[in-house]
Amino acid sequence: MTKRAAICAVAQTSYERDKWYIRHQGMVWEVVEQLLKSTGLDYAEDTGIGQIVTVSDDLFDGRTISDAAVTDAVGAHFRAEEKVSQDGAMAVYYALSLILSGHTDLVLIVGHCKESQPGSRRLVTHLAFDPFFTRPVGLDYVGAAGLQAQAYHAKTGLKAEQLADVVVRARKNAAKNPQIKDLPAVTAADVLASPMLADPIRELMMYPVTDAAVGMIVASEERAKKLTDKPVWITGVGCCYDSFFLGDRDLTSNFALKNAAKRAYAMAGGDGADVYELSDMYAYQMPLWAEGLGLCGAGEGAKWLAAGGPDKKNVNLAGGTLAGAPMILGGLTRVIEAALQLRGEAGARQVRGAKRAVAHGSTGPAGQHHTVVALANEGGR
Amino acid sequence: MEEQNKDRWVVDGQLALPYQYFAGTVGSHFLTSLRDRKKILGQRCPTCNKVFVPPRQTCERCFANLADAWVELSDVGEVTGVTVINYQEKYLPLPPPYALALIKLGGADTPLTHVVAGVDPANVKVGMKVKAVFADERKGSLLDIKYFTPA
Amino acid sequence: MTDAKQELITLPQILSIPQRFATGPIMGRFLRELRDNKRIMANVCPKCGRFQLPAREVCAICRVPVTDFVEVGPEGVIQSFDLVYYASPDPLTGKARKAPYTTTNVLLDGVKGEDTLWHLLNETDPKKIKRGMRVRAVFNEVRTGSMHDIKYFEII
Amino acid sequence: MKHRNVGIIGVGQTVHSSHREDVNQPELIHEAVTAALADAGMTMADVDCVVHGNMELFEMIHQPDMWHVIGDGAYGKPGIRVTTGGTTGATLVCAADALVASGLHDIVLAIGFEKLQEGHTTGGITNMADPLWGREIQTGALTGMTADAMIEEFGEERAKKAAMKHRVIMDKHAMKNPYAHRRFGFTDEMIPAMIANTPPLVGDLTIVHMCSQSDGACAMIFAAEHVVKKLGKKAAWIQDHVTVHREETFNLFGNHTEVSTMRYAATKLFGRNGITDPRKQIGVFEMYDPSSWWGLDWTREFLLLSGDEHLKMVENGDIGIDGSFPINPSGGVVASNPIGATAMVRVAEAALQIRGLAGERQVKRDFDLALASGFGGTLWTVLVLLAKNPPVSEEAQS
Repeated sequence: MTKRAAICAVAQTSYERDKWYIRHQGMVWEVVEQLLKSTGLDYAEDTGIGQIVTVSDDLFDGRTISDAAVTDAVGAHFRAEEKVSQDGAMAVYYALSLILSGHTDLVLIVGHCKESQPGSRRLVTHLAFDPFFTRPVGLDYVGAAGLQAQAYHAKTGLKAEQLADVVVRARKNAAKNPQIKDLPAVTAADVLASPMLADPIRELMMYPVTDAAVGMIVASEERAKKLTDKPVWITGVGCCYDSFFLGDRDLTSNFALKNAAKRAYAMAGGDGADVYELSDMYAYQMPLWAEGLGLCGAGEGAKWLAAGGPDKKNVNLAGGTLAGAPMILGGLTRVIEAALQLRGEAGARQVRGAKRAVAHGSTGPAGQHHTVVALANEGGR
Repeated sequence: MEEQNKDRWVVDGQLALPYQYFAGTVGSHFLTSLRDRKKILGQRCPTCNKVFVPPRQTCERCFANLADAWVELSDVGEVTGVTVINYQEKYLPLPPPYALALIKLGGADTPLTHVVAGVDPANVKVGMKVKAVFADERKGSLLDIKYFTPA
Repeated sequence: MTDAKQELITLPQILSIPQRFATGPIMGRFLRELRDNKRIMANVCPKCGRFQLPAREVCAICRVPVTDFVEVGPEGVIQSFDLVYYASPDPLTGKARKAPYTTTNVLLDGVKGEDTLWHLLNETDPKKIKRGMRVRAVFNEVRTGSMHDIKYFEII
Repeated sequence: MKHRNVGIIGVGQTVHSSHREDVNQPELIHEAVTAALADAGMTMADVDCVVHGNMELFEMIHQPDMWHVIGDGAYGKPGIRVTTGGTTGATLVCAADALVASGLHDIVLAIGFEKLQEGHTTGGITNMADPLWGREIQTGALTGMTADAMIEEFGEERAKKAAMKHRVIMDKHAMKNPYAHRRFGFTDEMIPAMIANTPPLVGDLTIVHMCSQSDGACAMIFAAEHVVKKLGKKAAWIQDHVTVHREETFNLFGNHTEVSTMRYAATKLFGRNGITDPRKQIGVFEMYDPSSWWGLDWTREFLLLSGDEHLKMVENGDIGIDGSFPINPSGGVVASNPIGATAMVRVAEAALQIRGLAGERQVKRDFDLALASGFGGTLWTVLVLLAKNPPVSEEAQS
């Protein structure tokens, strides 16, 4: 009987501003090919890959049933494939349930998105709002984030200069992540001079448009042992919804993230971790989500930044989502980076002896839905 | 990769389809009240004892039916949150920059997200008193309130 | 009071999102051959030999990349067809297409396997169309590297 | 071996209709959610995870589960959104099954819905085609190719009569289903006129053959075995399910040696559940029949038949509610089709049959197994087997 499941292999394309030279199928195949090579798996009827969980989005892909386009590339011809239509961290949540249920002992996860394809990311997220009571006033995820950021600054005394440092740090760390391309270093002055998008969020305080595909193999304990000598156990998962209308929410309470973290930590038997990968789509979300994950007290994000919290707690050592990841894959890329740390494969950004990690993703306006995934390697069990 | 570029390019296109949304009975009552009576309505949830706006048929927390729980709200309110929109998109209600604000109307417990105009957006601050400015020609839309302006 | 006579508000609109559709190297080669050389190039799976039309990055059966191209057609056989009477919108324009029109799956000469090329047939009289009929691709003079480089297939 | 058993103990549906201007999307969903909770004798407080799905381009609402928290009760709860085209509803059942069987959750509420009047159904489906090849010429899910193939195999007169009789039987079933969208009161005597006079959509696929476009929602409550026992509820148990997708294109459609995903799924599911004679061992089948032609053709595929056995089943009325092998007592998809909910309605209706709660459309004779199928994508299949009694599970054994 399967009690646990582990990430056995991970793969990523490069993260670029505009992969004009390739389409979704090619990006996805690049990831699948890496995973097949590193695990030796195939698609044989009963022993090979038979259960695939994809992550993509009809509006970003401009295509109905966006997973149908990549069926061939993920190898789902006459196999099972299901698409998670939220932040990709929920694909890890779902894969864990598929394995623990006994329905399968092996899941291939592949997520793809080209944010450079739709004319405007903001237009896509504008369409997440309802036609009568939010779209008319022009709401989109950037506007919602602006309202959240303003509330957070007011509550915690967070300074723009502190967020400039968050951006500078993200890009410095990203330089140690070979997968991140064409992301120039910036100075705090550059950040503070970049055009204002939705006060107080400036352009450089927002994650850049990014094209990428990522994936992983998740397997039951029994199979994981045959697929890798560095299994990364999924020890806890949690997620939670908050309200939709921004006025129904306390935008700085972390209501949904605290619930998601509580559930994941309860399952994992504790919240301590050597590495944290949180999905910061905007600089202000780094300290805000840190509060929600329990890295510091409620309302103490600004103090935590000032005290060098991110480096003390090994937060986003590869640049985080702020260094560029497609919105819908933010959490999945964080899980992958956390897995690389726990496999000792994080190169220049490796935390020696890292045993346990926490990864996080969020979906919806101003973090309406959050997912938390707790991971541990053999040493961390 | 140069020599292969002749096999790779990008085709400019679009995804365009016809849609027709329904506000529903409850939503329509809110919108026709704006249009016909220039009245902004909230709904009081009997169990949560909170007045919500914008309208919804049920309370998401206790499932109480709010379809007939209308209360009239003041068209004057207080800014409880604000951001200045400074980017261009075809769906914006006003030319940027303008203030997008959370506005707690008199009688409501939850702020309505709407726009503030008739003032330098940088001066729109939390706590500012604002008043609804109704459009002359109203069509049964949230933009029958053209914008809010300092009261 | 929300009385039963409440006027119900509706909001009709065409919603459109601009898109930048990348060809990628495989579909790009297929479309360029139509544009530059009026050639229909299938790509062929190195493992099972299956011909794919249009060319696709991966063979769905063998799960291997497919990079070899072979010219096929321009003639072939109607494998199946659809005589469309219902005018529905083309999502690339948001406007309804003129009906009737006929689409057909053509098994092109030279194709090994059963993959067909899906395109228009310039015949809408059901009595004049039969599965198995021979057809030929008619190329447009002005070609841009798109499906319209072939105007339609015509019955020979 | 399944870790723990999952029982369906609550089903809720809206009355599927073509004009629900009276509600917005969360309100439509809320109707099905409250009905499912009532059937299960529960409140939203009992639910510890919400599963949501639809095909978002039918309404062009990005990540609609965010807005729908207003109606689906997900506030403050875990929740996931899973979609797979027309099969979405059945995929949601598979997702809910995994979430409960895994032990991550004890009581899961799954919701499928669509408000097709708010968009353009055929345009939305056409948009699944490759933008660089086919999107300009596809016409949604409308095709006459299956009709052509059946006319070629069985002759025009027999094929057309069998397809129209299938439509009439479905309508007779829909007449007994208060949730059905289309109820016309067709009779066998009307078949010749229906064949002669119904306007064509594509080839020999006519308007009356094709599924309707409905506004509708379906919600189901899934509970772990110990919860079902504690509540003393009569459940439909999830015995097994299989999902079979197909490659990106339709190019092989119509005339090819490739086995259909319907036949492949049935072979696999029946094989690993000891079903050697499906028409004897299974009591009722709710099949996702997007058109009468496909409903007729896939009867042969799903029941692993050959020759004209499937035609005879229709011609002899075997698929009637009182026939030897009832198919779609609910009236099926030609009668009601809110796409994001449609495949879930198949499983919901099969569950109602197992629990003996299908009212006027209840299959009379006793049976232990019910089958439900979902269709979507490029001829994908999700096949779900429900049982009257809980199958063997690890938890039950330990």
